[in-house]
Amino acid sequence: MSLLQLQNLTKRFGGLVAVDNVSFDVPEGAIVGLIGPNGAGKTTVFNLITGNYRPDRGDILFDGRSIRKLPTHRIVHLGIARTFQTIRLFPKLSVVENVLAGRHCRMKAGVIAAMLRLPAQKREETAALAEARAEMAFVGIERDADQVAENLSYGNQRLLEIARALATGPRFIILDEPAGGMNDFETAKLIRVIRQIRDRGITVLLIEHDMSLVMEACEQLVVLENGAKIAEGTPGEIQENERVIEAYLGVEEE
Amino acid sequence: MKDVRPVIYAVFCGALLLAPFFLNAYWVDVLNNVGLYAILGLSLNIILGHAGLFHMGHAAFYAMGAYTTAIINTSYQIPVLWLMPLSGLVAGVAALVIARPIIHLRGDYLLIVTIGLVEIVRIALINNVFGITGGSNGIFGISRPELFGFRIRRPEHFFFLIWGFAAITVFLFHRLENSRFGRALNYLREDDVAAEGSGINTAHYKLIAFVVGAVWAGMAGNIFAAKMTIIAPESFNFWESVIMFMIVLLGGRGSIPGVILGAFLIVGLPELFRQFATARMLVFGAIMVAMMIFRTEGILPPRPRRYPAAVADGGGDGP
Amino acid sequence: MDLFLQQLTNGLAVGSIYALIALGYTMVYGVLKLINFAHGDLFAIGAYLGLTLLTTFGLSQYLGPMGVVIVLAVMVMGLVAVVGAVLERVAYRPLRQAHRLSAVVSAMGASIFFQNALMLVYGARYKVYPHDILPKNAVSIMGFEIPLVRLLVLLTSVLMMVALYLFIQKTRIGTAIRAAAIDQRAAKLMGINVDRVIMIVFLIGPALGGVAGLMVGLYYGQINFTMGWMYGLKAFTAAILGGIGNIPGAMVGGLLLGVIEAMGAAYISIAWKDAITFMVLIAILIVRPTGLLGERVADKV
Amino acid sequence: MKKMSVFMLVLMIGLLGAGSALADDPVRIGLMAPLTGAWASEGQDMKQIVELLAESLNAAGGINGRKVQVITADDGGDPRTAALAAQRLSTQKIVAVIGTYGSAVTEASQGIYDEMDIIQVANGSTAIRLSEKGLKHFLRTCPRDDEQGLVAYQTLKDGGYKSIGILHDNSSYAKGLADEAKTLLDKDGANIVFFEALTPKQNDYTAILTRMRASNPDVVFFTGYYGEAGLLLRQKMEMNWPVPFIGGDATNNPDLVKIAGNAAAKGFRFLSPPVPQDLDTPEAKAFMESYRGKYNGEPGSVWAVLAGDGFRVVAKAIEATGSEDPGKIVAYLKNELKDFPGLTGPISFDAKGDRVGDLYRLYEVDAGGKFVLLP
Amino acid sequence: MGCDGVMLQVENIHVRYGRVEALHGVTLEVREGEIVTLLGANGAGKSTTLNAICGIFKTTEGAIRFRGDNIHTLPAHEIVTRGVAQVPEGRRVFGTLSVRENLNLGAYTCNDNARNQSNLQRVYALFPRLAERAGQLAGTLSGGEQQMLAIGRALMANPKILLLDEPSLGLAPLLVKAIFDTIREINRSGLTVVLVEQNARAALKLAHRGYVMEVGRIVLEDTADQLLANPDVQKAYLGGVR
Repeated sequence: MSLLQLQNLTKRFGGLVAVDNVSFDVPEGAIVGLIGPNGAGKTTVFNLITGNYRPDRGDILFDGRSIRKLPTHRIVHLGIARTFQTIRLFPKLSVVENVLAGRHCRMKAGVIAAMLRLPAQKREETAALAEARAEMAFVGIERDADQVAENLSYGNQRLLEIARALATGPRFIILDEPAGGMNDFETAKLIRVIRQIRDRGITVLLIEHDMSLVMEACEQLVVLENGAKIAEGTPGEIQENERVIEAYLGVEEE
Repeated sequence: MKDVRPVIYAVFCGALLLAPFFLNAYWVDVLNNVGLYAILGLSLNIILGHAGLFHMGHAAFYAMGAYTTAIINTSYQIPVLWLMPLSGLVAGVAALVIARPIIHLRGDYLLIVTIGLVEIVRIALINNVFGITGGSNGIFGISRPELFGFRIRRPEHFFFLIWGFAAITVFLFHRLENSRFGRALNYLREDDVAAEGSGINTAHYKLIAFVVGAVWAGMAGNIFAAKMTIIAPESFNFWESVIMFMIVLLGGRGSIPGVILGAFLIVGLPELFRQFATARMLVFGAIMVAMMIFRTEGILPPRPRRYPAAVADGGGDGP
Repeated sequence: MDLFLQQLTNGLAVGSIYALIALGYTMVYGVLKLINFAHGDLFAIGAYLGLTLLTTFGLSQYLGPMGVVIVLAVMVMGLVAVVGAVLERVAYRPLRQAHRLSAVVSAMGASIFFQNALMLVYGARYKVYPHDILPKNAVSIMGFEIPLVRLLVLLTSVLMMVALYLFIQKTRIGTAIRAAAIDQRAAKLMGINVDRVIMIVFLIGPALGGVAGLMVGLYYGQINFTMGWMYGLKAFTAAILGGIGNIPGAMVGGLLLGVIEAMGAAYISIAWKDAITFMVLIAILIVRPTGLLGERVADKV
Repeated sequence: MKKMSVFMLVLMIGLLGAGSALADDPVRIGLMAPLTGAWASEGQDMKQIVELLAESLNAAGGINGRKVQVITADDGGDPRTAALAAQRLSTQKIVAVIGTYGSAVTEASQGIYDEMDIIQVANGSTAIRLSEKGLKHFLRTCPRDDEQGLVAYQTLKDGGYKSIGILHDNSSYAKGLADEAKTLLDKDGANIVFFEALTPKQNDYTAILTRMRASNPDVVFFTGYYGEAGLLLRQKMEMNWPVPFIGGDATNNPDLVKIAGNAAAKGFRFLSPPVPQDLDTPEAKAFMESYRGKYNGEPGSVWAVLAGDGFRVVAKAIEATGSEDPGKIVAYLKNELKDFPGLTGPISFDAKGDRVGDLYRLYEVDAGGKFVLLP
Repeated sequence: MGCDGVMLQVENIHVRYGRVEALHGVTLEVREGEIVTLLGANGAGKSTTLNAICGIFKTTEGAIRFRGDNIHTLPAHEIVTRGVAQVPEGRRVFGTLSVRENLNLGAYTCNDNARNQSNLQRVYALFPRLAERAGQLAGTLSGGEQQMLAIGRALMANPKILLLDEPSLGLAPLLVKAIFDTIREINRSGLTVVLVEQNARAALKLAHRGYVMEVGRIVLEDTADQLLANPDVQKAYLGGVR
């Protein structure tokens, strides 16, 4: 059963066709990689899924339901979480608060409950804090909980973004270049985290340039070039695909 | 370094509480004004400090509250303080209606629109809109407030009313800041794309921030009307909004102690400079520039929220 | 129709002054992203300095009306430019790395300072320009009469704006200003001294504001120390209306604002004139959230 | 922390300064005036005049041998600051306070003085209601709007104008006057072709003039202030619109002619209590002499002079009653003081504390820009 | 030191952003006529190093010498005047200015009209597309064209050394090849080049020498061929493909 289905998605910016009639399915419980050269439209696809952009044509089904017209926060509420290519944390806020941001959409307390600090609100806060700490521990940054986010290392900022996304309680998580700026050690850890995410029953879709990560972590790959899908398959198949090698992986000139 | 802040706050509160017994009516009234502006500053702080919306039209909501109180009190003789919730409600509903179409405007565009808002309200009041605002004369003969049968007339009485309300405001707003709501405002201030991407309905929270701020400004307007017994459009001009704006920024965006200090400085300093007579505002202007240069983030910027260290029960945090 | 045309010229005359002041807001904003709340007061300073120069040097004894105006304009522009540059150095440069709003408070403080300085130096009463500087006659154009002075005001402002536009578009420094407005770091990499560019902007903007003050003095005769707030607010509105940071936008916004005011007063209500103006502004911004000529910046995610 | 302590120090000094200096020798009279803000020019004039009068009074031996001390507070021309100023003055052991300008501003302070049993003599607050509240200690040296409205109505009627335009500036005062005049004219069935408000302190009124011209009035009655009146006259001339203008008493300020220019101001008429320049009473002459001597000019507005009159009647009452008891002083002012020779003509008060007598004169500006009292 | 045609010498520089130190002592040198590449992960400090050389970021410790003179104390615009030009990451062309104006800005420090004209012709010869689009707003150019413009703009300053920050970012493979060919060409005409690249393989093929950075430090320094053959580098930066 496909959790996410993209159907003939097209997005134009002015004259440029950023995403050109792209269709693919993401099966529930899979780790799928979206790869392609810079400027191929990968991030635009992500932005279409999360409602940051509206498609000019085509539809996006999540769990069989069209989410094409929903605002971003509704989509998150339905269970799609994401990270950003250029890290977008709340730089001046603490790590734990950053993670609590993700928890927000699963909480209910309103202004009045907060002012009066009603018992239900207190319970909710406590639970949310526990959840947040659990997610920080999950990605392994629990020791930095009270740090200001901007003081974390690059790699830990990426992990923090993942923790924030996980805190939204997603069924589906979108990671945009999660290994960007990470060293080998951190990348290896990231692969473990991604697998654990999947093991929690969360479907993963990721963009990544680090081929070792892609080949190791992903079960299925979709390749874009110039906004269009040029290939789809297992990592092994993709590595053998002539078109992909030519367009993206590069021809060795030795 | 040990945290001396709680001690300072305690000393401050104690001194404040004793002040009316030692100061003359004039200085008590100065403190009353400071208190009133502290409440207004705290209410603007929700919008400007926490949500980061450039709102320079807060006097409009203040005016709505004051006029609601004045009109109903003078026409139906309903006791002034009973009208406080209604004043807040009217301002809040007005904020809801007005803010919805403009909330998506960014930075300076929102700034000028809110300035426009306060001018439109003032002009409407002057032109006796709906024939109920009394035009430029304003409304007079607002009755003195009564609390538990006690008639509040002297500055010392008002002192306890105003600072009592200020204390309630601080208490409630402190809790609000340290809640899901307060955090949501900070998220959208820091990065509204990321906030939206984390599942926060940013448009909704901007709107609610406006409404909460407006409700409180409306209630402050109620106290103002009760204290002055006469209100006129000129009390709610653009300059009033600027004063509130400066209080928040000078004291420290998003910081309750900062805003209260800001109110002391912006409203209190010109009174201290009275010996400079006509030059007092000149000195005041120069000092504002200097203070901003020496403390660019405001004098008492907010401190990070603290959360219980480990996974423990008993949520929230102590004040 | 006659009334309409008459009101159109009324509006354009006021609007051209708004536009001149708006240029100062928009230029500073373009480079520093700062709303220089003291800009309106620089305009008022221009008006007062013009009067002082006029009366102390008795220029009209030696020069014809045009000569007086030109000499005065040059002197006022120079002096107000210096005030502007000092303002930048003292009140804004230390805050350049700070949050934008911090600089706004500094600007408001500076505004209060300037306004009260004017009151202390010149007194709180209205000050009045001598009446015999400019000719009083009217010219008849297409059947209705327009005071010559008003035409002159319009012409001078348009001339100034065109000159500024050409300066910004065609000269090396102008291009550097535009470059610094777009991307300060990239401008530095081009070898542009960004501090100097900012200084230049703080010379030109106040100079134009100052000359607008002089024109208000010469044209309307009456000046007072609080005039900076009103004109400043209107000009800031104009700059936003046109799209802040955009130089042609400030010109269009200023002229349009003047016309809206005149038309609002003519056809709707005089007492509600300013309210109508703001309502139109809000309506325009709801439809075009970045002003008339402002760029629509797509949110990059 | 250092800055904080400096701040606290300044606060301390301020508090001490406020508390000290309470030696009880001189007669203390307060002056509440807009020394800053939009009406600063009026307030500073008021301060100059009252201080001048106090000086000459002290030079002449004071009140019953006691010196007079004037204590000034800035009301900023806005009600909130005025309430503060009133609180401040009421702690200064003053007998009476002179001021202030602006009805809403005065109103914000009225209750405070009344509660503290301090006599208030307002000088530029003409709203009718101020003296209709039954406050015991409130008086004013300026006339009320209804009185001027009546005079305006008479003047417009006597002029035989067929169509009348009325323009005010939406200030409490100007609107009040315009409304009074309009009510009376309406009763008479006069043809009012234009009744509108301009926004003060905006230099360009051509849009309004153009629109007024289209409604074609025979005369325009402008109830606002001299600054705007001067500009209106000037811009009216530039438009070649010869309609006569009549102004209310707020236009009585020599700066009007300066702003409009002689040519434009010529023929402008206005209603006003007389200023001392135009009176040949010995008091007025003496005052003008000392004023010119000290400040090298003429007082700007009649309102500031009315503050001077307020000071003089209070001094007179203290001297006559030999007491600082407010009740006695007020009783003296209301009942016994008759035709006191003021700087603006004879002064008497009625039971409400309003000045009685037809104070208003009609002035016209002559070709040389002088204000000429019409017979 | 300072001999052997060493053009640029960076000695133990530290740079901080607020409280965080981004560079903890970076030392490198560039000899006249060389192409030197700077490799490393995102956030390793490559761009920071370039910006420190250009005076955009101030060093808190260490020294930068260009042709024997200390330049780390100079403001950015002075450094450009001395002959250091940077093609910044993300190109940073002035989007609302025309292509021609962008190029003119490149020559901002140079008042010699004749020379600017000949430089312009040289840039146009190098990138004919820019000549075709001279009047167009830079923001409307495609990514590759913008990269050409950014390089052309830097060349207009008549630099002695050219610092390129990720010139291949966001470009299709064919364009990347074209840009790299151009860099080689520029270098052959006598210009010294420092190249920061994510595309390590391509960069090392082009460069003479390379440095590898990790979290604010230089961790490796070698000739390009040696680096290309180094298994550690292979694993870390050349990807697991093949």
